[in-house]
Amino acid sequence: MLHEIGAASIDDLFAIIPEEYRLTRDLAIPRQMGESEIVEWFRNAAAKYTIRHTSFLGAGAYRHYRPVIIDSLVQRGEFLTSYTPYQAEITQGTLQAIFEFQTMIAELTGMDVANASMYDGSTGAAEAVMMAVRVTGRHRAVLASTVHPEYREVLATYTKHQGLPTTTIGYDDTTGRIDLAALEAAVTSETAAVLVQSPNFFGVIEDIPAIAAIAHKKGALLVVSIAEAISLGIVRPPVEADIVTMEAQSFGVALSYGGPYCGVIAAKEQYVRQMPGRLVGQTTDRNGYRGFVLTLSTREQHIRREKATSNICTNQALVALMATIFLTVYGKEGIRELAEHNLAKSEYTARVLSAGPGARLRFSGAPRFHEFVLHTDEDPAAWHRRLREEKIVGGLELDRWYPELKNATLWCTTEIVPREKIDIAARELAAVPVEA
Amino acid sequence: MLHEIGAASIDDLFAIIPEEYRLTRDLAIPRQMGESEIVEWFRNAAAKYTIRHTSFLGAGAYRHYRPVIIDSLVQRGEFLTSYTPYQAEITQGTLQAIFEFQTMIAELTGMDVANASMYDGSTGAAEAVMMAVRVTGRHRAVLASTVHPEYREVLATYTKHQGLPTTTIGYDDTTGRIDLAALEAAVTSETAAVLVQSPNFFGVIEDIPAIAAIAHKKGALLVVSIAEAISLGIVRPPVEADIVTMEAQSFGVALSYGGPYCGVIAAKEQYVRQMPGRLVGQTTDRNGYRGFVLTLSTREQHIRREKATSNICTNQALVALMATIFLTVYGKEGIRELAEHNLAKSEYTARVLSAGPGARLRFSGAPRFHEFVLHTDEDPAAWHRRLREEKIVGGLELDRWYPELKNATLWCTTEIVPREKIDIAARELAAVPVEA
Amino acid sequence: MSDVLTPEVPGTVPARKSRTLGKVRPHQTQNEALVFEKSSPGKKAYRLAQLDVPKVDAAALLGENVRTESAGLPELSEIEIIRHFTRLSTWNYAIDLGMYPLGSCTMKYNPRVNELVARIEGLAEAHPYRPDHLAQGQLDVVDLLQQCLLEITGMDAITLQPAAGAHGEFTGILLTRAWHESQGNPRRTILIPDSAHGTNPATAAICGYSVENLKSNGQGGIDLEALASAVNENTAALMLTNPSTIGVFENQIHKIAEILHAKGALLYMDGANMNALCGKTRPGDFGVDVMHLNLHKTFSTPHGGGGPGCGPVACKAFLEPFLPIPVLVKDANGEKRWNYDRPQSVGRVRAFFGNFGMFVRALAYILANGPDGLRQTTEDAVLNANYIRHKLQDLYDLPYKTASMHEVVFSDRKQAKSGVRTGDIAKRLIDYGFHPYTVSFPLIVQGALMIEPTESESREELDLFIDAMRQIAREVEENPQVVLDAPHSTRVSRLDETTAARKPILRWRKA
Amino acid sequence: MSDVLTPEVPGTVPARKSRTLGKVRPHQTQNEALVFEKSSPGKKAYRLAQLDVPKVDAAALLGENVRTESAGLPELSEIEIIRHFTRLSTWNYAIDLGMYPLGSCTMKYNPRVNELVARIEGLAEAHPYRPDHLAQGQLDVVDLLQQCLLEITGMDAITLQPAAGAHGEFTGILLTRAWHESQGNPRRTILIPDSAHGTNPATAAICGYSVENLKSNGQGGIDLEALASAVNENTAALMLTNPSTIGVFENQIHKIAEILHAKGALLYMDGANMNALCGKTRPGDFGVDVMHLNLHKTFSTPHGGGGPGCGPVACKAFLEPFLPIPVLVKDANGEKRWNYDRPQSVGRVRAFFGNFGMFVRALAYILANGPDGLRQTTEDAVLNANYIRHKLQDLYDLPYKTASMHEVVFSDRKQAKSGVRTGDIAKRLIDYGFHPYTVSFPLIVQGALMIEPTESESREELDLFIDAMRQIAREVEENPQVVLDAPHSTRVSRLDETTAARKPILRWRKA
Ligand SMILES: Cc1ncc(COP(=O)(O)O)c(C=O)c1O
Ligand SMILES: Cc1ncc(COP(=O)(O)O)c(C=O)c1O
Repeated sequence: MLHEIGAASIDDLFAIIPEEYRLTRDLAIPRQMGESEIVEWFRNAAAKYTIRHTSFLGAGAYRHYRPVIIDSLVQRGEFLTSYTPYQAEITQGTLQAIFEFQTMIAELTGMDVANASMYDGSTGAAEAVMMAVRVTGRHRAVLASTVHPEYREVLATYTKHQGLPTTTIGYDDTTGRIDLAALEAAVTSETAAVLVQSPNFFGVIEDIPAIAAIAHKKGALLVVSIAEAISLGIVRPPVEADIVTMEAQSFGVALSYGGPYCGVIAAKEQYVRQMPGRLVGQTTDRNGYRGFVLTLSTREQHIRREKATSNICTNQALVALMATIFLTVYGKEGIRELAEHNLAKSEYTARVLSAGPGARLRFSGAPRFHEFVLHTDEDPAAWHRRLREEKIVGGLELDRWYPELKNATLWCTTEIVPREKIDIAARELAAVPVEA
Repeated sequence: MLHEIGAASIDDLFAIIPEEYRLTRDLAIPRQMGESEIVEWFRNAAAKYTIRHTSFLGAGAYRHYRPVIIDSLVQRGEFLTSYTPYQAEITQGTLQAIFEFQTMIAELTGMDVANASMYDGSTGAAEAVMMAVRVTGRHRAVLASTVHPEYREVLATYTKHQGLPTTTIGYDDTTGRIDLAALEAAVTSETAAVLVQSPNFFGVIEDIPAIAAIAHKKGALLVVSIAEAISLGIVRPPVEADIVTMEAQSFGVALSYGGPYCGVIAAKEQYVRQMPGRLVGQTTDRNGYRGFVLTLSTREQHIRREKATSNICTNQALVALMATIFLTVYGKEGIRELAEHNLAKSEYTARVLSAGPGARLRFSGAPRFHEFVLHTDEDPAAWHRRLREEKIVGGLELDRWYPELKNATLWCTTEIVPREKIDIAARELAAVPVEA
Repeated sequence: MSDVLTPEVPGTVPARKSRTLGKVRPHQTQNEALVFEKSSPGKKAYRLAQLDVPKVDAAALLGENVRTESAGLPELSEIEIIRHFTRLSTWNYAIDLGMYPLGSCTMKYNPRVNELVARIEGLAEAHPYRPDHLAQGQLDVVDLLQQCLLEITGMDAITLQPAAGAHGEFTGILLTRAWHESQGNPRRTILIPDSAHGTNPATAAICGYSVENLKSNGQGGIDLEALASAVNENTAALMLTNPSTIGVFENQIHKIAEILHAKGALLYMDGANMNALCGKTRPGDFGVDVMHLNLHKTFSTPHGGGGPGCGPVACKAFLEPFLPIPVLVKDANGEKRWNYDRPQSVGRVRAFFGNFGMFVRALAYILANGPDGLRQTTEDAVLNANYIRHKLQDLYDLPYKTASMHEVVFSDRKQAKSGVRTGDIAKRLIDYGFHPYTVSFPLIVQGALMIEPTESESREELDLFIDAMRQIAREVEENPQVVLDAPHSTRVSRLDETTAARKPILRWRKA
Repeated sequence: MSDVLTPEVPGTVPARKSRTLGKVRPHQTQNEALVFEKSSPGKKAYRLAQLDVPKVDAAALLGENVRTESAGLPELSEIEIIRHFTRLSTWNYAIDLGMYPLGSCTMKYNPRVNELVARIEGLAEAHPYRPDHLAQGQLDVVDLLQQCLLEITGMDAITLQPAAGAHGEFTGILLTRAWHESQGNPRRTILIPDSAHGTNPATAAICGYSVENLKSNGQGGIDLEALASAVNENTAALMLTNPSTIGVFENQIHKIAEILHAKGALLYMDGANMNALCGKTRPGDFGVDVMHLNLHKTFSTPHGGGGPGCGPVACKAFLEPFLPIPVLVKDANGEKRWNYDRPQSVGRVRAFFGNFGMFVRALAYILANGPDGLRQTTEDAVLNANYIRHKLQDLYDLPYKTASMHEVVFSDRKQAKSGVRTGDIAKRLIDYGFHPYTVSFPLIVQGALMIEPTESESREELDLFIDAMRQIAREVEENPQVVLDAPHSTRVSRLDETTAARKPILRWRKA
């Protein structure tokens, strides 16, 4: 080929690179490995700590059972190795699947429309607030401190340079819900959006109707963030919200140490033209057959450039497909049954863990889904050590983000945690060494 | 639906079953499990003994690295969930792949044609001998005691009721090869087939040209069985044979505790109409396009019934597809390189294991592939225990089938056994307790 | 227009050009060459791990036994291999694409969890000669599957060694023979109904028996008189498929057993159609002495384009001593192991222990169903078959009116009048998006259409199938040529099987 | 004949009947309805594990917060789900089926080993809040990937947190801004060439900068005079794509860097085209201050129908203090952990640590290549692009004659004379079995055809593509209508995008 295109050597093709910048040595990276060596390398990395353990960690990343067919289907090359469906005639498979995803998300959240995905729940929340700014033309935001701390950090990063001051509202110490009085006081006619999470970071379900009333009274939009999508199986959807942003990881997506996950934004119909991200719409072909296309792209960066609603291009399509398959597997009845199992497991865990003398539940004043905050007299570091002996990872220490919540830990029990492990955890928690 | 077909209850449809034989209770089997419980059950079974160990076991089942794309491709529903390509127009994928398999096997074995697969190497060997009987019209067989003992047992089962007496020939104590003098004496003008294995059960490569001369001199067919298909990458194919039967498990098929594997029969062109099993042939469609079909089916049970060449129907198609992909991945150069690595690993193992005072190689008088027989003064049971401590499974004790070979063990080292494990095995073998 | 893509229309023989554009063909039906034709020297799709021991000189080690010229295997890059087999796969029809009513083959859904558990490293990477005490997990699988199958069949003992149904038949008849021998006389003949599957007579022959055909009665079942007069001291056994290959349950089964047993002959049951009985009745209860199962049919292990399968053989206690070696036993301490010390055994029918990977899949299926699930499955399979029968019997001839179980067999008598045979109808069915039913089997039905929907099909899919069959019946009346020229929608049209058999081309050769 | 399957021929609008037979359509293009339309009440594809704790009364626990009516999710059996998505998948074109020369997107082969290692349980099931000392294996992956990417780019520090390229741009510009602020003034504008990808200006805007467009020079590169006069104390940075979106390397790059640095502005490099440079030259060496990478392009993590991706940002030491939290650090004892205590950090751009699953895949790719492999890959990619350029430049207009790197950009000037635009040629390419190139981008080329073959394509496939492009050029001369009506071979013909946007239907609703 070189010869045919009239090049003497491959370096001719790189002659345009100024000599002084050409790399004349090998890159200092590991030598080329055989496939078997690569697999071995990652097996060893994975084996550094056993996975055959039980974890009570949640806090925005949830381990649910992943039906087998999800991976069987998303690994089909036709899905795995295609890209954004720019050419509708040969990407109808991806397009129809996204259309089905948009519909399912809308059905679950009680919104009219949903987009094709955002990076994750945290960026989704930030984009949702900026969307509210575009819709209202206002430039202030109010949010609850019970929104996932890392979501709040991301929001801060996004809003910092947009002249968008934000106010954070604390929580009621008995319910763990947002302090409504403080909220009422903070929302003004300047407020573009009120952002809350429900179930919130403590696992507590917020009083959405009351919050909506406060926001709407002042003409602000209510943005509800949902970090645990499975909750929608049993928890009333935030229908009073104007925009719902959600992390869909619980819908059949592996924990994978934090990503890739799948954010979504759903909203009331009238706000669709201010939505960020891709949207798939139904249409017909020249012969009158139904087909699907990417639509309303005048919102997007490749057309609108600096005036786009967002700079997002590559999204989380394959992960959204996983969620679509997951939701099809569980379906109307399954998603509720699954949510009920999570509720039951977590109720049981809360009961047995708080049974001992040295432990008590926080925020029991309001309903919750499958997470709860436990206060222990003993320093968590101490019982964490005991639990590890049993190959159990206990609840997450909250003082990392909430200094006022010393010795408080956030526990999550999904359907996959066996009762025996819960009982062992309770036993170990109660087993405070005498000298302590 | 019941109603529509005019049935009052589902039991109406089973009314034809005499009352006294109807099962009116639940079957006493485990209750219906959820998918997650099923996965857990098998995970626990698998975890009863760690697989992160090193094994020196071979003897007809070999652990080689399985390129990842094999499973990616054979799990495509179009391959996995179709059946025997009776309807050629909608099974061209399977048909062309089998045609490619037949070609690759013929190329590797040096035969003209190969079939679409047999159950495994043992039944393949038995069917090959019966094929020789049909070809020659003779009714006696001579085989080497160095053929895999379980292959010989299967052959005995198959021949028992066909009036087909067999004679078994011993091996030369220094080379481990078949005793040629004894063979010469045993082969007569009544002999339909001479069956040998190469590399044989001791890992030793038989002198095929010499054996062929003896067989052909008396008009018998030479049937060569190959249990380690990878050997064909570096070992001269048995071109003097009339029929080659092979176990193709080494071509990308998991050990899976003994099956499913993939037997094949390859032969000289003129014997094709006596072949058992399916054959795919090339032809054209009504528009002159190339296509593939099952052919020569007049040999088969569904046409010929009791006069068929074999009763085989379902074969090992998907496993043959694995082998086809494996051989495409390694290709012309790779299969040789892979075989060379196996040779090198086993040479090294033989050297370091036999280095100690208490151990020596048997049958070093003839070339071998990647297996060898080791004699230890110490009872294998003793050093086996020491190796287990190191998560190593040592060689296989041979006196189970060859009483004369006390304290002799059969070792196999494939490309996946790391040198450090070989060295540990050598160290442990040499570490004979003083009191011993 | 010759360079616009225009798939051929029946009657017109298109120029090649009309189906390919220049050298290429649209991706869904890529003009995919043979892998050898795509090979070019030096391409690699593999990379071995670095060799951590000294290299060796193969020629020096192997002498004249070294391979001097490499086998003519193809050389491709990994992406070319992925594309080659992915494209080939798109030319296949499969259960995953639609209904596959291939009668007698029980093409039911293959749950993906089966594939997952079969690939769990600890199971997939276990060596068959791993010492028993390190293989307890594998033996648990064998043990539980055996227990489940014995309970389902109502038999006393079982072997999982046979690799497929025909292999099971072979094993079962060997047990029969061994028992007769133990009684002093192996006997000479095996009775086989003319409705039987080809593997039955083929098996009998391999076991050294002569085959005596039994003519079926008017209901397609066993003619008791004929049977009574056929059975004698030379009869080793009757090989009976129940439900029969026309999908009918032998309601005289107990009488049949009596007649045989009275003469010391055994009743062998071909269990290929066990999916019509699971949880509703048990062969062990209605007089069967020995039978085989097809795990790849009744218990959903995938058919994989022709295999692998698994054909366990279950028998009554008196045949147990003759089972192939080894058999699974439990020691006092509960540890499981293989027992090879079985003096009366018929020997081995296969190396190692059988298609273990299929045991895992079948067991996963049984656990996923449980007692209620297995019963439900059987009921749905029978209901679906009867639904199709009900919806098609006005347009297609039903040679046997007896109640259908899991499958229904029509004949092409009506369509034959217009010169259209079952094979043509089958090809036309392809255009309608279905895999054809089983063609011209069983032999007792002239031009048979053997339809087995299985429980997996929804009513919606059944209705589509029925709709297609009815329209084809209409086409046969109005425009038979369309049916005779079918399929019209496939990558290749009907293939020349005669030439293929007359001048066999069984492999590719470098031109 | 209306009931024979006859796909439409351009010009003739077929009755629906002609593409479906009755209710059904041949399996490769099944008439697959929406999943909601296939739903029927009571069907189940799931079974939960038995609940081992007391059931609870949700209504009692949740009060008015309980969901009273279930979401309208579909109800199907497992086989119907498998078929639904399997059939849908057959309507997609993909790298696994053939060449996918979508310019700027680097559609290279996605090795399957990447998918395997990403699913190893210990990696796939790790919770992001697992304590660091239990996550050393995960941190090893992060650490080694960071080291490799730093060596490849020649930069000093890196974050893997961004989820895609645009997210990386956002992060990179935030670093720029934070640094300027630390210098006392965030500055006001970002310079962006008119050839840039849309995400560049969109990103600048989100970061609170105004965008100043730079007109490209005659070679499609940076006009140094224009740049010099544009850069001033208000200029925060120049966002430069190198090689540019027309596949040309900025050989003035060092001068560009000097001009910027002289005025205290930074050079941001959009690394989407890094696959043209790996192992041949390093941005860190030619003056780049901060850049992003697209692991899903350069390092083969699959595109998955639109994502997920991963957009690491690498920078020079002076920008390191501003990296998003947390950053990976090694303790004296060699134990790795996340450090959150970074006072100057721009903050977080995403929860947790980024798309870890993509880290695993990209690292697997890097290990599979090594130093020589990465260099080879770059050379092959550039060679392939130049081969296509050479073979097509006589028939297609080449607006910029500068040497091409990994992609070549033609214009439709010649074909436009016959009324055929780049979009039409793209659609016709589908009939020839290829995914089209990138259409009408970059904007500096009227009617651009942006072709990126990548290194994955064999010469054979390239020749097929070239052959197709040449034939289409001929068709434009002889029969433009055929091209204007393309594609002719797909399940749907051209879709009405105008109506789709005017009256958006973005979800299914029960009729
Ligand atoms: C009735 C009957 N018996 C026996 C067999 C043979 O079973 P296998 O194909 O598993 O050998 C079949 C399979 O088609 C069958 O339908
Ligand atoms: C030149 C260029 N820059 C930036 C991007 C944005 O990257 P991503 O799609 O990963 O957000 C792309 C992707 O299309 C691109 O081609």
